[in-house]
Amino acid sequence: MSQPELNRAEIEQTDFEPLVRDESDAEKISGESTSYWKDAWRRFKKNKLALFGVGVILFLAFMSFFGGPISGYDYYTNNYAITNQSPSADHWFGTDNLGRDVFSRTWYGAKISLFIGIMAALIDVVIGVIWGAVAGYFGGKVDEYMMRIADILYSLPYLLVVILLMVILPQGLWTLIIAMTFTGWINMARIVRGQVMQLRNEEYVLAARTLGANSNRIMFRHLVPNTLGPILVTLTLTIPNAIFTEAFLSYLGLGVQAPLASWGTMTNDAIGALQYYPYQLFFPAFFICLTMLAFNVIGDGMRDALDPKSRK
Amino acid sequence: MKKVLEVKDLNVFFDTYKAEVQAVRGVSFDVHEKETLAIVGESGSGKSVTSQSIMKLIPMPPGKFAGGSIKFNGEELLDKSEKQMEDIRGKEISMIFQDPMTSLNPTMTVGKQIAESLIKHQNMSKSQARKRGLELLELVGIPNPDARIDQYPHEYSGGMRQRAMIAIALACNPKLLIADEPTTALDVTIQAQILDLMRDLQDKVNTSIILITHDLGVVANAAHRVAVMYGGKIVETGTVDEIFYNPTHPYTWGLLGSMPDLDRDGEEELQAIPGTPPDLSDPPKGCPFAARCPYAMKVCENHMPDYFELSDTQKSACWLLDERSPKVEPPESAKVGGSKRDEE
Amino acid sequence: MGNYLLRRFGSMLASLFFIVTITFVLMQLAPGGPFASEKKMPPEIEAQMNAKYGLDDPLHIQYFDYLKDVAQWDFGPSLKLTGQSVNDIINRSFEYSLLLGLESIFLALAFGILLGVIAALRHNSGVDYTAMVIAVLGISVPNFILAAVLQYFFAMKLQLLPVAGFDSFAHTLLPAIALATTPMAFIARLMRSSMLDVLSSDYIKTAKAKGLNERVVTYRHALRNAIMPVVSYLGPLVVAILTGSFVIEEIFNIPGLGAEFVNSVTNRDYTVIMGTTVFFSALLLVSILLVDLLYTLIDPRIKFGKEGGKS
Amino acid sequence: MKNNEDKLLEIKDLKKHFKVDRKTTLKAVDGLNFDIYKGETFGLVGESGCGKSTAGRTILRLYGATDGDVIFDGKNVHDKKSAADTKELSRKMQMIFQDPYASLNPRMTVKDIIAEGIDIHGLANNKQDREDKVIELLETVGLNKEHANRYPHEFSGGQRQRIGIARALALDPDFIVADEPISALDVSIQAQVVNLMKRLQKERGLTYLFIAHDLAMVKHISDRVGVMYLGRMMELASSDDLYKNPLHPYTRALLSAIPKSDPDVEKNRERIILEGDVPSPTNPPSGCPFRTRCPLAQEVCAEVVPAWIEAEEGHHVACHVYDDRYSDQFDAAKQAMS
Amino acid sequence: ACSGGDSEEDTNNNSEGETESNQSEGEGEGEETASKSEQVLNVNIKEEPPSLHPGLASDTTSSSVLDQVFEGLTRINPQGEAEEAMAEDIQVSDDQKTYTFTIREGATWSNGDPVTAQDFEFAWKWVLNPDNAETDYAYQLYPIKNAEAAKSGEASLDEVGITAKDDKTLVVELEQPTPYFEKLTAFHTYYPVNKNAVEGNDEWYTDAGEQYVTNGPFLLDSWTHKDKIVLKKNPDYWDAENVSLETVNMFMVENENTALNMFKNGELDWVGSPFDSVPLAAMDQLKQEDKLNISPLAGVYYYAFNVEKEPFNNAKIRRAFALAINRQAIVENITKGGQLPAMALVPPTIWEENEEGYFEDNNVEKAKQLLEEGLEEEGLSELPKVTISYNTSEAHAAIAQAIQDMWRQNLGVDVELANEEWQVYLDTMGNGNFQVGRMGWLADFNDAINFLEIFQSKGGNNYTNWESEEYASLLEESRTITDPEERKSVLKEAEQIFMDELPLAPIYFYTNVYTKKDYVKDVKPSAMGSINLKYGSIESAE
Ligand SMILES: Nc1ncnc2c1ncn2[C@@H]1O[C@H](COP(=O)(O)OP(=O)(O)OP(=O)(O)O)[C@@H](O)[C@H]1O
Ligand SMILES: Nc1ncnc2c1ncn2[C@@H]1O[C@H](COP(=O)(O)OP(=O)(O)OP(=O)(O)O)[C@@H](O)[C@H]1O
Ligand SMILES: [Mg+2]
Ligand SMILES: [Mg+2]
Repeated sequence: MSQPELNRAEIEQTDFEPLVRDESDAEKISGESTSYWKDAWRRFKKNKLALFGVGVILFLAFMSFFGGPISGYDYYTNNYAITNQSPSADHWFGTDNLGRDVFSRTWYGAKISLFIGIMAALIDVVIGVIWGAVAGYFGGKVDEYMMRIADILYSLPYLLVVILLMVILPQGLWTLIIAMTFTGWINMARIVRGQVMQLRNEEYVLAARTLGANSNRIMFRHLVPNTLGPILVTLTLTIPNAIFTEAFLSYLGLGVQAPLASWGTMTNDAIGALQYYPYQLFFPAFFICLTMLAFNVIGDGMRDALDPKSRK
Repeated sequence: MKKVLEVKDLNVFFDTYKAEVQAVRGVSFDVHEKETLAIVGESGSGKSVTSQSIMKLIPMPPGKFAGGSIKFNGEELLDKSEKQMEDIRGKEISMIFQDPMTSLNPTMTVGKQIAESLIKHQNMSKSQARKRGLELLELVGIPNPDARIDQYPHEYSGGMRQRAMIAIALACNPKLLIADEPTTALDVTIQAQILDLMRDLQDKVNTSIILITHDLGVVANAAHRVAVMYGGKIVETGTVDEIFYNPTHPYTWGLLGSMPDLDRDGEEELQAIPGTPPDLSDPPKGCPFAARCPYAMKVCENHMPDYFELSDTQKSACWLLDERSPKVEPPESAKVGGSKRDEE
Repeated sequence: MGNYLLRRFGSMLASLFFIVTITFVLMQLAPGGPFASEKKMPPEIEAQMNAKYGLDDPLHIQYFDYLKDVAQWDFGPSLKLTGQSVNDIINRSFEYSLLLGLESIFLALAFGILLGVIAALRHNSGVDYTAMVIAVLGISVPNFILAAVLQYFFAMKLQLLPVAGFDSFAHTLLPAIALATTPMAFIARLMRSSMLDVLSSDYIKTAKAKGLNERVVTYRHALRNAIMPVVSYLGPLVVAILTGSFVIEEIFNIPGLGAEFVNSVTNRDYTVIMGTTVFFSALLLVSILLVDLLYTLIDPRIKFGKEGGKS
Repeated sequence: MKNNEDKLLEIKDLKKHFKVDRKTTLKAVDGLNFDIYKGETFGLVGESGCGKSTAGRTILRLYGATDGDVIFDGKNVHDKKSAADTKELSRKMQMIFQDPYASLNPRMTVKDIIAEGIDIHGLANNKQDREDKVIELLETVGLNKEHANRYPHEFSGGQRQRIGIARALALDPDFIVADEPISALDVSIQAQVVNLMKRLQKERGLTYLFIAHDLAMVKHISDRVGVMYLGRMMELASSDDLYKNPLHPYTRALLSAIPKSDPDVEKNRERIILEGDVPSPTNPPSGCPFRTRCPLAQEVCAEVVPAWIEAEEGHHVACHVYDDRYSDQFDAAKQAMS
Repeated sequence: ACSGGDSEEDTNNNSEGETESNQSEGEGEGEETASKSEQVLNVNIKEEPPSLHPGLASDTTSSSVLDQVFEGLTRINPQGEAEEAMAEDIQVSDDQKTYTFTIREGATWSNGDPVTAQDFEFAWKWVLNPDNAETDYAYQLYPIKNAEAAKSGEASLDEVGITAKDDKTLVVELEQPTPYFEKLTAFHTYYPVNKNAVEGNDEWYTDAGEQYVTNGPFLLDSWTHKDKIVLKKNPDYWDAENVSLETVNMFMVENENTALNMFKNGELDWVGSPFDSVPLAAMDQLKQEDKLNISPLAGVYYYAFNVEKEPFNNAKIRRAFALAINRQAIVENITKGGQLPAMALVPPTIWEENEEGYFEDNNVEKAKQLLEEGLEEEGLSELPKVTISYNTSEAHAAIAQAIQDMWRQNLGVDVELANEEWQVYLDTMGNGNFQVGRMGWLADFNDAINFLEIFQSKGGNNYTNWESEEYASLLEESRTITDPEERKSVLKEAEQIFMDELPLAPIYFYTNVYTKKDYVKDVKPSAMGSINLKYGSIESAE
């Protein structure tokens, strides 16, 4: 056997006395007691890549608050003497067509992009999850109607919808968020629905029903928490979508108002300058990618950490 | 008899988020030609991992071989490349998986799934493979195979799926058949049919069988020898008669004792083994069963016992067999049939 | 199955009806009109134009007239492009969009699946991470940036491919790649995760136990089972690619339908808005139906008309 | 042994048909008649797919019955009822599930799982009360309060099954359907669970409907056993009666197939081999559903549905062999058999 | 007809061959193609022309095609003068209210028919017919007697002052003396259509082909919708010997960057006005390479104040805001197209002296002072919130941000920006829901009245809600004056009133900005934003 060959004779006689044991010992569960989330967190922490993602997000969040001030420039003062300059010691990311500091604009813009990205993603999740869960759980007619409604919304000319929202609702953050979530949740709903349809026949759902649980309880205490994996993946994909939808909406007059810029609008504006001042495109695009990369590795890490199959 | 399979000191570990799970820790056993070896044991004791190691089907990572050797017909399997293994799998060694419901590809007809290995290993043409597939289905007792061969697994009943799995496993007349709990999900009539079938085949083509189960009734029915696993180790091994009529390990006693007996009155309590199996990510230093063993001694907690050879065929790893330990009689409940009859 | 198709068809028509109605209302509510421009027209001329297109009729009359026409698949004349009918516009533009769309979907599927499968097969290896970075970049870089960059490098710097136009296969490459990248990345992610699930399933072990080699196991056994989520995504994807192509169409100067769809809204070209909306909606509904049919081809367990159902 | 006044549950001509598609219906349960008495364990056995789980679930109203009545404590379970009555009923009738892994939500703590019923029915006055109740339940099933904040995955199968039992007990039910509560467990743990169930029955006067296909275990735990085949009850008797003196040919085949954990016995055991294929519940055979595999089958079996006969006292069987009207037709067959 | 069909096919094949060889040539020689062997011009018209019916067209894209394939009574020559085209001779009556045009002998339609006076009468009256909707530009004909009345249905078409005396004589009576009428007849709404070919065929103008009968220097050879229009030299054109270009390929490339890329790759010979525009970001580089061509355009870009909204109800405050803008900085750094800072309403293309303007650009001191005075007049201690509205576009946004910053820095006011989608913006402006909003005006015809009359009354194109009786009456007066000098001085007086009140802050006068290949000769956009390819040529390498 694998243990070092041990000489039986070496073992002392006293060792052969019966053990006196506490009866309750037998029911002891080996391994320390950790809660689901603590355990998940511990596993998450083991995932270096995911931790790196968290670090990146924290860094970006930090910079979104302090990055602007650090540069010593505001985001709005024009300076025609220094328009379209390449990155330099004075202007780390260069300047834009009005001679404004791109570094400072990038970080003032970060707040909006990050906020919008996360906010829209969260709202999409809430609506999408509820919609998908209800459709998937009840199935049949309810499902049919709810999914057709989603199809219809998805089919409406989005641009027209946005224009109308812009006219009806006051200009502001909430209008922006409403416009962004108008169809954003539909993908999420589709995915949650699919998952819920699979899960609704799980035994723990039946168990809850025998206990007299109503549909709400079953959907939101039992089904949705077990859909977390796919929700997370979809969620991380929603974020860049939101960032660019915001740019599109800003373009229509719904998003941030100039001179403030978001990463999305900065990228949008810089696209024409690609051949002449590529850095104006590079920096905002780079940070969007970085954010996405971070959210994706976090999403992957979370999925692995929360996945019941990977536990043991 | 010729040894078909020799497993020596096999260690299989898994890397998990929490820790390294030592699923199999120094398992050794042999399987002879035309013999059925039953592996019994607690859930999670490493039965499936051991059997899948033989096929080298352990996912790596997270799994890894941490030493040991698996010799098949004298050849070391652990040294074989994936390519070489492909020629052994399905042809020399084949396997029936634990869960018949999920072990068949839901999007492929049963016929195709059977034909695959025939085409691969026997160089059959498609039509030949189909013909042989029909024979095999017939052989495993699926009625009307002509219609059934083109159906998908979901159109089969549980018992039929199980039989289809067996047909796949037997397609190339393997030298060694590993059946991992082939009958758990089935009711007794179908279970009996399947056990008969396996025996028939053994007679016909000299197959050796490793039968994994926790139903001691099945063991008694089908096995020649038994290995009892606990906590990643084989704690006792012997012929069927030895294990049933002269068990020496307290865990074996526990297992035998937990079985209800049709002939006894239902009013008395079953003899359960209290407690839970050890955590294999932090296996106990001594005997894995010590924590639940009613006869445990200090030595059990600190030292893993070596095997005590009780006969040519029976070995047991328990300190109780050391002459220094107090003499312990197996409990009443662990006495099976013959011996019980003797006492009556 | 016939019954089922009939029912689906009915619900498609109902959906289309709602889409037409809601779009009609939206158009009425949205400010501006097809004849608004920076230079205002004299009022008498504007009145004549409204009269010509029936825009001065009471709303319900306009609505019912419209419904009648749509029911006959006649979307009327464009209000902006004089003398051209919406049907003409759709017919001539869709050809381009379709070609571009098909090429993109093909690219997205082929490379997305490939990338996802490789990543899953080499889970947590360098290959997996590389695939993820590619996928994340694909998701984060919107197609209009990619299009501009591709155009700059391949057409301007390297002079390998034409800048714009849609006359030959070489012309289609850049726009198709730009359009395909995001869906490709998404498909790769979907594929990776479902492939991971499938690869750990028992029947894959069964297949390996038969001695089949990895390639056969992957392509014959795993792929078909893992592709379901991708198939679900395919329905909306078809439409997303066709409608979402307008930036690409603009950048690569392709006279496709995506641009018509977006421009019609900007122009408040009511009939074109309605025509393209109905057309795309019908396309969406049909592709969702096709996807459902595809399900049954891929997975024999899925049957028509079987509602998961309240048990 | 038991008299009619003690009836807790009357199942009358219960049917549950599933619509598979427009044309086919699957008759999972097709006319079950039996009573369950207060304080007894009623075992239900039968081939896989014969409708045991469906029967259990229909009794618990998890499925709506296609036809027939389930009378619990004088009230018809399937009648339309107010939400409050429905809730009350679900409190009295509980279920233990087959799969201890699948039936516990992996993302809830044991405490929340056990307390779910308490929460739904508002059985606790405050948080402390809820906590106390959970701990008491944990102790009842042999776990302790340290376990309350853990998650299902940290428990062994037996422990999980006990959590499932505690969850059912939390509502202080009168009647529990145990749907193969031990099939997924290994022998030593099966014993743990069965012992616990028996103890609780003694302490609380519970009534069980115990579904399983491990016949030895069923015999061990049940007072009376029913044998199902293709949605119908074939035989019903006290467990001792049934095992000692099986009447129905299917029951006999079933019992003869039980492997004994005794190699000597096994070597010499003769079992009745059933020929033929299991018929599909979507297209059951006419007459007696078992006739396609029955060694005794005669023409009458295809024509007439066997009546539910009380062949001996408390021993019912659905087989023409024991029907005086047809029994003579079987003489030859019986001769051949023995 | 048969042979016609054949030749059409031939030319088609030819044209394809030619474009291909062009491309390969362009690629081969790289960016600096100084010459080209064929007389082929590749331009970009940006989008599908909404209408190639001269009577229906109301946009520059359509007119840039129509101007090449049709010809009016006159044509604007490279010097900007109207010279006889379809008309051989023009007689003006003494009261300047009756014009008699003699149609050129030898002027023919592409189907061989001679061009007749009736064709003109038919075309013009068709536009004025109230039954024919979509004739947005009918008002271009309103100088003609009873034209407006006829269009509104108040007079019959017979009463309109257009008479074909005979096949070759067209007599036009005007409402009032209209000094620019000759130039107007070069405008596409005044083009003739072939009555015989067109009458009864409502679809004649929707595609290239035999039914599309034209009389200009070029023929509409093919029209691939949304993609490309090919023009071929018209061999039967009366002045064909002076037309050098054989083929004109008009691509519809919407994206400016793409168009510029195609230009750099030699696939286009011309990028910019009047067909499309040069991307802002590319201006610097083109300027450095000395490739940017600039010519004046009759138009003004301005910020309209809403005189009904505080604080812009006060003329001093309006003036303060107008003075606090650094126009020079804007045209140099933002628009970059050689635009002229505008301190007047009427562009210098019409009144040269307006280059100077009525006030000093970027007079911050004065502005501050005026703001204070204005606030005092209004009894305000603090300026209410000010919002600049503009419609979505890169350039508008940049200008708005610059002006916002200027007002912030120069006047210390906090200005907000609000951008809106184009049609929503038009709605907002039309409803007066703005304080300051950007607008522009491009001349319909090259005369000051076209700018001044906008503000004659509230409504219409006057978004400022400003009105002045004196101003209006001066304009009315000008309409009756036949002496050009006198007329100008009256109009000047009106402009002076306008510039005192400043209901809008002019920002700059537009220019045509374009880049072209050096081998493209004698093609120049006019101040009216039109282009005449009749005179153009390709400098041949050989
Ligand atoms: N892929 C894996 N990753 C991590 N741990 C694993 C993996 N596969 C098996 N194990 C662990 O190895 C141990 C042995 O598992 P195995 O499946 O061999 O048990 P078993 O004896 O077959 O049990 P059962 O009777 O329940 O099938 C268990 O603790 C299990 O958790
Ligand atoms: N929700 C459902 N829809 C359609 N058919 C069903 C459904 N549930 C069960 N069935 C069918 O009803 C029949 C009886 O199933 P049931 O689960 O009751 O069998 P069982 O006796 O419990 O079998 P097992 O021993 O395998 O658990 C089977 O043929 C099954 O396929
Ligand atoms: Mg196992
Ligand atoms: Mg069941």
